[in-house]
Amino acid sequence: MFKAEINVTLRKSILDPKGKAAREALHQLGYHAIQDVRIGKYIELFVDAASETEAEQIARESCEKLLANEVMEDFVITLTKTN
Amino acid sequence: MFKAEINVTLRKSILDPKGKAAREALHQLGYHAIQDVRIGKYIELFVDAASETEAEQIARESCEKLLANEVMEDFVITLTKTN
Amino acid sequence: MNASTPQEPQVTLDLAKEHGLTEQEYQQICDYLGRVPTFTELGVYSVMWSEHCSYKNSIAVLKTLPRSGPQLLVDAGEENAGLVDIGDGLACAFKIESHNHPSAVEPYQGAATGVGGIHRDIFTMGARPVASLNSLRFGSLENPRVRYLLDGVVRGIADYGNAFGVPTVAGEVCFDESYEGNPLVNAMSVGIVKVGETASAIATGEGNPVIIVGSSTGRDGIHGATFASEEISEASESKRPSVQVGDPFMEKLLLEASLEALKTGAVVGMQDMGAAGIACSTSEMSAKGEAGMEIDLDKVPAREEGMTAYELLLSESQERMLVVAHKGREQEIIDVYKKWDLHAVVIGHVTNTGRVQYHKEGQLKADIPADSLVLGGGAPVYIRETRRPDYLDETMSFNPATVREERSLTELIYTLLKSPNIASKRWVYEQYDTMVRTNTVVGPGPSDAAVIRLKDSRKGLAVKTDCNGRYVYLNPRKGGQIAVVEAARNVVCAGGRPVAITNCLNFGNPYKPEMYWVFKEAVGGMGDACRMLQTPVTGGNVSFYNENPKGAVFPTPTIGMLGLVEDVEKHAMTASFKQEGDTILYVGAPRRGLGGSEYLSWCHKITAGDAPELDLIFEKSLQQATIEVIHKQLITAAHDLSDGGLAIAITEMAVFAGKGAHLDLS
Amino acid sequence: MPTFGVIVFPGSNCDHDAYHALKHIMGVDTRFIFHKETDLGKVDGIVVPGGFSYGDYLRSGAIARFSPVMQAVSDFAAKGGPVIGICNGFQILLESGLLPGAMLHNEQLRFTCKQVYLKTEAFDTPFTSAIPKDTLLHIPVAHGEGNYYADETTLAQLEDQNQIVFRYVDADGNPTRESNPNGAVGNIAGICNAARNVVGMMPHPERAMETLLGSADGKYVFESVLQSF
Repeated sequence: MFKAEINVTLRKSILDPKGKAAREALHQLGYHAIQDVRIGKYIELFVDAASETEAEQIARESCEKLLANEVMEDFVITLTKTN
Repeated sequence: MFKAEINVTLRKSILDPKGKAAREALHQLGYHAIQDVRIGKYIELFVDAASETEAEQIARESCEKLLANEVMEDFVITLTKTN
Repeated sequence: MNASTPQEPQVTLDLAKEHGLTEQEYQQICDYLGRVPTFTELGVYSVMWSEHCSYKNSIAVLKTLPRSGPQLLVDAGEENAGLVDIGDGLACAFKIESHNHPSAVEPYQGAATGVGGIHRDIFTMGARPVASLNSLRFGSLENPRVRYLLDGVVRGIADYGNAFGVPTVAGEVCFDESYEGNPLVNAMSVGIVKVGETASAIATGEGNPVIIVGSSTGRDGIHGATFASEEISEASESKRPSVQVGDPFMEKLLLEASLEALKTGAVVGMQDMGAAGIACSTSEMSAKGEAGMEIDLDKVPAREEGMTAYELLLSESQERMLVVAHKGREQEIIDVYKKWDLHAVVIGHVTNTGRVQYHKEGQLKADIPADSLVLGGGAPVYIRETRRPDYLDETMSFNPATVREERSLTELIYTLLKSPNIASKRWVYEQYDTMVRTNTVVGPGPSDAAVIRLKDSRKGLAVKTDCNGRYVYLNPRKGGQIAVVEAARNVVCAGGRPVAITNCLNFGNPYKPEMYWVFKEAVGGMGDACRMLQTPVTGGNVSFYNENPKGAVFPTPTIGMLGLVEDVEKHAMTASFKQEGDTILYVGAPRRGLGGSEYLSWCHKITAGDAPELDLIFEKSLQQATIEVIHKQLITAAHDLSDGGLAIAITEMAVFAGKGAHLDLS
Repeated sequence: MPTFGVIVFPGSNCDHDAYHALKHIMGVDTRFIFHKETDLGKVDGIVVPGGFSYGDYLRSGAIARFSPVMQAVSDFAAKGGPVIGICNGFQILLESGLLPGAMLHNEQLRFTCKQVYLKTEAFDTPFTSAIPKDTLLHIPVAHGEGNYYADETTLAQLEDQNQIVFRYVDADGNPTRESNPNGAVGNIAGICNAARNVVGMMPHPERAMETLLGSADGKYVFESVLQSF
């Protein structure tokens, strides 16, 4: 069994209203040291694959087809063997 | 400058409708090897702190106060020095 | 000013063509400037002379529509939206616009920014949006991509509209293979303003400060305007522009701040930033005021590093507006926007040169006669070649009676009820907040149009978007007439008297003579009906290039109809049967033939025959009579016969009420 | 004559509706209180209205709870003043700890706006005392994050102390799965705090004040609070 941890983030140039609202709220709470906040998705996939390469391929295709919106998002996959 | 990568996830005991819907959609796409999907938030904080401990404290307090709701969510912080 | 600074590319005819300009248009630009344009100037002309901003291939035809009337306070095209006097010192601003191409690329943000843009057109005139409608068309639901587009578009409209706090009260969703790959997403906004408190999109008064308010500027949707003027094809997939992202929270602040700023009396003029952002708003306001502007682009709050003059001028970042203030009173305006935590930065001032001059890092990047850029000014106007399409010979000669049908009437009704064009749209409209502002007397569902009451007045508005693209495809002239007539009929059935329309003309490539013939005929038909029903056109939008690799989409002139309800409590009408024993009356001319019907399309996959018969004079008296019986409170329900004809209309009236009906068809 | 305050956050959009219900329909002296205020002034009751405060971007109500005015609202509540949080207002009261539990996304992952039936289960709060016994209220909901969650111990406490004020039910008054618009545990639509002076409810009573708009059952909520003075 493998666990794929996927971070899906908005491409840099694309406006991130969620991140902006959170940054301004944190500034109001006094955390001015915070320069920027960006908010994306953290997805955990539990994959019952025969090999690491197979698990990695399943995770990548899941992102390309569904979990990430290629038009405006990038994704990074980290794979770990669980048992 | 430090970068805090924060994963905010629903506590295990709580039903995750987004994860469930994603799993069903991936099964329809033929990825039956996927046993479970859980979806949370991936937050990037860019902190201009003097030291790593200070940056870590800012990140943790931001989570406790705003970025995570302790009633239903857990959070994990990973800190890296950027420049 | 030298022709181009080192880092800007050298301007040539090829570069102009790459920007979508023809050789003749490039030559005209050189004539206006008396020299070769700089790269920035070329960018500004290319976006201002795009189809989307200049209407160059449609304005001549649009001028044939009746565009003024007793109740119009502003003639069509003069302001951002039409303005109709509805009595009691109130005026209604309303408009419909399309966001088809962005929604095909990214449905959620495309639809969301469509809603945001149309609301800005309304509150930039000083009116508070009170209702939102939409009109959506997709390919067939069997196609997974269509399901993905439908889900994204509806979610985008819902999330933006619900957060912005304006109820989405009516609309339509249609499905046909012809819309495969090129969905139509038309969004409409209706606003109310006291007569005399409206704002105009004008810049006058030398020295008056020019202020940019709202979001900061990024590289969103650059070439958004020219992108909307190109067919969707494999090529445009790869040229994925950075998507425009909507921020409804910011828009809500912008609305409240702008209405508050207008109350200070310190505002000379105001214009929202849609396609072509700063370039468009500065040049249009200047041209309208026969003035000029001196703009320092360094002052524009930018969201990204190192943006060039070209990018700052063409950026289509959302939720921004341009405000011209009375000299010396700009601080009052800036304070209002600051109260609502919004940027408000003076970026220049009005001049009397009639030219828009943009500076960056101390250099004059562009110096252009404002009037030469704008619709109604120097922008080109073309009369396109027309030719009647051959397909009409085949479809017109088709005789529906030759279709063999073994299924019983009951079986056919069940089959028709499964058609996505007829089945309940509850799954869609229950995602919209249809009740916020507590004015929605009749919302989506069992009614032909929505009815919104006006607080502290007995009056109300009946509003609807409507169009049958198949009829226009089969008979452009009659289809155009029917589009207006059916929208009016819907408003009448809800208790309203039709007053005026806005329209969103979704057509194919204007450079194809067959397509342009269909466009001209359809607009001609619309004019016939508008004149007969005395519902002038107050403005709207044209969206060409709605084609996809397989062919053109159905010609779809979406009509947004505004009706006035004299007394909401007495006249607001719905379509559900009310009490047992009520008599059911069939009113109107007998409908002959099944040409272009949903029955032929859904039950037999045939799109042929002529559009239904229509007698405009008869239609006018039918609608007036219906309004009269409603005013006399003689009837308890009214419903227009459209998709699925009499059988479906009766079924709907019964299902809405959980009742039955006994009919004698002889 | 009591005076009511309606809090206005950037992004609130049901503030006007609550104001209209109180001022024009119930005839009560009402004024808006901007989120930047730190003092509520002379006021006898507070409505935290619906809407999308701060765009509801992080979690509904997550940012609004830090507005200056919320400290004044909690002090007012601590002194026993009647406070009602409607929809986004309920979410803000949860996030600020004035009420226990939290809101998840609707189970079907979609915004839902429709009329629902509510069963009143606690009549001894300032906002439910005038509701007639054994009649169901027909009131609209309109939200995307109304799936109420509380852990076992909190839930048990709510049940024991009869702090569950409203439940979603069908037309016959049964808390069925189909009648639950968002998946909230126990069909919970509204709760009150231990001191019973703070109520949070997802449905919008201010949208059910006139039969012309579909239902007038919402008036009971406002009649209750007026009787409590």
